[in-house]
Amino acid sequence: MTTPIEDFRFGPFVASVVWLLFWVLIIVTVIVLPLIFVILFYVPLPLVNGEVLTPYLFLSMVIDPTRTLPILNFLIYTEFFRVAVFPGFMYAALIAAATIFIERKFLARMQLRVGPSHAGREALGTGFEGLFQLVADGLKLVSKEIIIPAGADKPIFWAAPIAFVAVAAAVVCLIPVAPGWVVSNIDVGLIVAFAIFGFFPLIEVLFSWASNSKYPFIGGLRALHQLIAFEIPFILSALSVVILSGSLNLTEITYAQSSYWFILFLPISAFVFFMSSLAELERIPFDLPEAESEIVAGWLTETSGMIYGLIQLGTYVKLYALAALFVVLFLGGWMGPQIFPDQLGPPGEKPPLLQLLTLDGLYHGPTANAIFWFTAKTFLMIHLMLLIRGINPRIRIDILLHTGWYKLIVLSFINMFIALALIYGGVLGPGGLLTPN
Amino acid sequence: MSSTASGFIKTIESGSKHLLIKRFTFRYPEEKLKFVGDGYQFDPKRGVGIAGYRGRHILFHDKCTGCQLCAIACEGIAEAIGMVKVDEQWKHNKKAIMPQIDYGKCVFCGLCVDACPFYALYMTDDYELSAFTKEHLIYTPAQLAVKPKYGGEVQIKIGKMGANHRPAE
Amino acid sequence: MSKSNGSPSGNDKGDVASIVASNNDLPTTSVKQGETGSSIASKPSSSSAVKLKSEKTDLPRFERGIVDGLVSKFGNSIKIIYIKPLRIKIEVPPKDIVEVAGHIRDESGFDHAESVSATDYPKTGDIEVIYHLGSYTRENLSSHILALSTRTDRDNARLPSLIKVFKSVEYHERESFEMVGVYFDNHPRNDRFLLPEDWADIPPLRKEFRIKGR
Amino acid sequence: MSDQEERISETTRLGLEIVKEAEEDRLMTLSVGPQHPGSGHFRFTVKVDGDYIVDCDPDPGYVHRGEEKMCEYRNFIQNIPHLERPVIHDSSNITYSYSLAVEELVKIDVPRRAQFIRAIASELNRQVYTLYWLAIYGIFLGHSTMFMWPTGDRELIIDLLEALTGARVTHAYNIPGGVRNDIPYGFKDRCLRQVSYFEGRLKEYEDIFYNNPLLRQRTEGVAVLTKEDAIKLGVTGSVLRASGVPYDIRKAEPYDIYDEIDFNVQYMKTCDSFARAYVPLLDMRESCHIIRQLLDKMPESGEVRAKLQPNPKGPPGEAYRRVESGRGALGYYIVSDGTPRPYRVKISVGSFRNLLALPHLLVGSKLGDMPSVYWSLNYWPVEADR
Repeated sequence: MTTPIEDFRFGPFVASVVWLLFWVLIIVTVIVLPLIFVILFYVPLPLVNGEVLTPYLFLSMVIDPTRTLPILNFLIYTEFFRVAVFPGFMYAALIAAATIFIERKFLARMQLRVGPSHAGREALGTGFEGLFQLVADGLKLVSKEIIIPAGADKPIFWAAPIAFVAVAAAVVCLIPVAPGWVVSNIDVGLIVAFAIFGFFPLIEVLFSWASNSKYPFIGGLRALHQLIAFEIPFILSALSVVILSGSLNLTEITYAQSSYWFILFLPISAFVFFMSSLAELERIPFDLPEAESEIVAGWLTETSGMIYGLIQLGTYVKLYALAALFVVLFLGGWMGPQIFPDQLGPPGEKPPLLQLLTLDGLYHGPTANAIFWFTAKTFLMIHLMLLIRGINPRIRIDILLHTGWYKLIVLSFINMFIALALIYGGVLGPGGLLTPN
Repeated sequence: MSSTASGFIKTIESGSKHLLIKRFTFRYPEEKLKFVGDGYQFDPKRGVGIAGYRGRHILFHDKCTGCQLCAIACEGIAEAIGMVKVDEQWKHNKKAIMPQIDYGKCVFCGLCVDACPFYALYMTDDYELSAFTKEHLIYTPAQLAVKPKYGGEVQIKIGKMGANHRPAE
Repeated sequence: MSKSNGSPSGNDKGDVASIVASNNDLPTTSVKQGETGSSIASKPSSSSAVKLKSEKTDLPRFERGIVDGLVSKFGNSIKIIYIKPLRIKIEVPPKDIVEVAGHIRDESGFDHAESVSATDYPKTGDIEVIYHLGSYTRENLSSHILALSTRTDRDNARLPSLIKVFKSVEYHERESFEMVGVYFDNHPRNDRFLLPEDWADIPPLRKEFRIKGR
Repeated sequence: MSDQEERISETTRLGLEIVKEAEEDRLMTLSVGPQHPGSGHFRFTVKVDGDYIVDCDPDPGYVHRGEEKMCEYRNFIQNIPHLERPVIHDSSNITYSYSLAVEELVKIDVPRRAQFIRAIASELNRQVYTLYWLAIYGIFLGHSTMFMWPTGDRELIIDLLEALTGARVTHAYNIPGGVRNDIPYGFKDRCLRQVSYFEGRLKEYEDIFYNNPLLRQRTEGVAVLTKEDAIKLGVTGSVLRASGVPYDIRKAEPYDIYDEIDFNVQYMKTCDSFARAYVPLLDMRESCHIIRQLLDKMPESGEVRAKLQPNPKGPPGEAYRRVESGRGALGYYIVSDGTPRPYRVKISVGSFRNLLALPHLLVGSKLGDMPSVYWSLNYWPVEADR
């Protein structure tokens, strides 16, 4: 019953592959390699262990295990690594990817189904089926055509998704993941975070206007209403944390919770912050700007291909940023019992291969512990957000605005007064009963 | 206010409870449902059908008389049945014509089975009929005579942890 | 068949006793379910219950009574087609139909139209429009259907609309207009409804509209 | 003087016109459907003023296939498979009233056992339809779990119907004179077990969906269809019962053996969107009781299909019979001229009758309520178009 694919010959196929390889080799030797050397000519090479890190040395170090660790040790303390990899974008994107996978599997579990089940079924045993679904989705989105509606404002239409991801990633810079591991440790970190969040409604309205369509326009206006209505309780609820910790620096806020998490004193603020961050994320029950049964897909209606992919990436990076901000503000950041050993492997001098395996000189127990606890708490928050998504319907815009402007603001004020009472009653604050010395 | 809170608590409880309940998904290509009987059949003497799944037909060449009643029954419904010449010699089938069924048109109502008075045309529980071309969906009398092998063995089982699909014991 | 969770499959002719025995492991057995089901259903009903009326004894007389009321009011203009149990059909000339319908709504108690169907009769040159009227408000009429019919010339099919009397005929009359081609006077929109906007043929439910190949 | 006055009045007129134009500009016309995720095979245009809908114009007909015309070319039996196409999720009910009407025309009696089996198939099928409806209602309100649970649990009932009729959705099971085949061996136990499990699931629906304060907040008191309006508009089914009219064809005009079954007509008096969403759930629960009774009272053996000649025909006449389907009263008006083919068939479907309430309810409500109001009307676009 199967019909063979017509006009398939093995010879031409091999010929085409060889032809491709030929061109790749030509391009590499003629263009790429000279380019690399030209760049290396101008770039000052760094010193690693007293040696200049030339490409030859780099390659020999990569091959020789005993000389790999110094390179890594050098690399992870560069500014570029912080911005691009660890506390910065790649870490956030990795958590975002994990969130998508967990979201699909977790919701599927709650809804008595399996979730993504075919991509990556044979990869890591049957327990991890659907692991590569995100890769498949990403490839699909990349390969799709980007359709720009007629009469769209093209520069804004192209710029808005990129701005969305950039702004979401900008929040990530401020999050301290472990002691000393933060991209930019500034004194007004909290205010900067809120200032950056203030850009999102602007981007959404710009994009919805640029789409030149009715449904995105309604969605954009809804987003504007919603985000502005929830911005105020959002900031007010964080303000009580500032009152208790006496600092706007996120690292110092974390250190202030070394004995007590602020959620013990500020449960109402934590609740308000959580609800506001759900609204900020436009997740169910606050996904009015994207309400599909009312306004098709809201402000995302005209997105297609990688534009949609970028906005989704930005949304999930934002999800990570907000969950992490909640952890920093209320759940004590990276604080947690020490469960990692000070050193991996047996003590004393080790053979070179074991040195590499145990990350000798690179591994630092308290930092690993901090990263672990921070990531675990962040995932706890993400799970909570997913649970809320699984059990609730969408609410209507007037109820939403009412909730934002009346109820949540009042609630956050109540907790702020509690915080003030704790400070002036001598319970917390400088010289208080519960203040750690 | 208290009803709102209790409503939320109940909702969260119900949602998180389902994280522990068995999944109901029926994984089709790996699992196949077990059906009642061998397929829909009809007893012309009593004028009543016999319960079974209505999949593709099975034609008994030794009983078909070429009376065209099935084609007439199908005329106003799907027009899927056409009578074709077969290269066989049967005493009861002088014209040597037998039904040929186009499954691109058939709606699986089974009224052709009801029309057959000679126990020649039944339905089977074979429903996996997909083909690459439309021509492959037309089943000749010789193809219809083949008894399909269908290995469905999964049924809905209800336990304490919810319902799911499991092989019948 | 094991005792744990044997489900009775229709196919295998396993013994019934084992099936019932395996049922006992479940929270509710099949026998108990039957009992609870009937006991719940036969309980004295709550507020949302409706008493089943026993009016079968006076069926023909009851319907006769409805029609008699109409005949005595409008006299000869009402033609009784049939009176069956639960079903009455009367025919009214087009000029009286609004008046008769108003009387039926106000006095007889039929308060809504279930369907409006126009039938083409080329042999007599007529189009018959039937309003099937039912009643929600009167409990003793809830099972009855009064078919109020009228006839019009099929070449110039015009009828007064009943939309002022029964709001519920609005879309039905619109459908009749496009399907059979009866123009309803005073109807707000004699307009395309189900057919495509560019439909340029005769109304499809007329008998001279033939489906291709049949 | 008069010149000046004229000029003033002229400016006022121009100003008024500008104001009027501005008013017109305030309105935005949205086309909902047929490719809108919240419409189905159906289109309606709404005009919104800010967040309020000021005008609504339904435009059905995207899936019109002329079932009524098709009926005139086929005989009474051949009509069965294509008549269930308008609403394949409720196919036992849409052929049920057709069979009743044809039986009245052809004058056949249905064996008693067949009446019970028909009623069982009809009740099960109504649940299948209602679950599908409920799933879409859930996803219209953004509740993805409420989409998945009913579609999953629907499988329980579909499994029963598949064992009973041999097909999963398009059953072609009811036939003038009875049903196509007898119930299979062991069906009764299986049915009781799965239906009682399903009844337990309904409680979970209430917990996660109906008692969710967010749902209550956005549906209670929204789009109230008063009792008087409901009667005037002639709506039917759950929409009518949610408006406080306890009207059910199974009770009002008991067909087949429904007069022997003890059940309550479920209705609510709040008349709002929530009531219209909640009544189908109550109906499903009641339906489970009915199925138990039917299985209990069904005769152990007997004929299930009256003998008919291949081309059944009766004397000229007409019949109007109706049943209670998932969407309300489903009536068939069949005219026979004495030939084996019907002369005219009119299907009076619940969806088409409920459509009249859509503009009535949408005008004045908010855009955010549009999906919940629209789908609470129990409207099935394919059935309405026929």
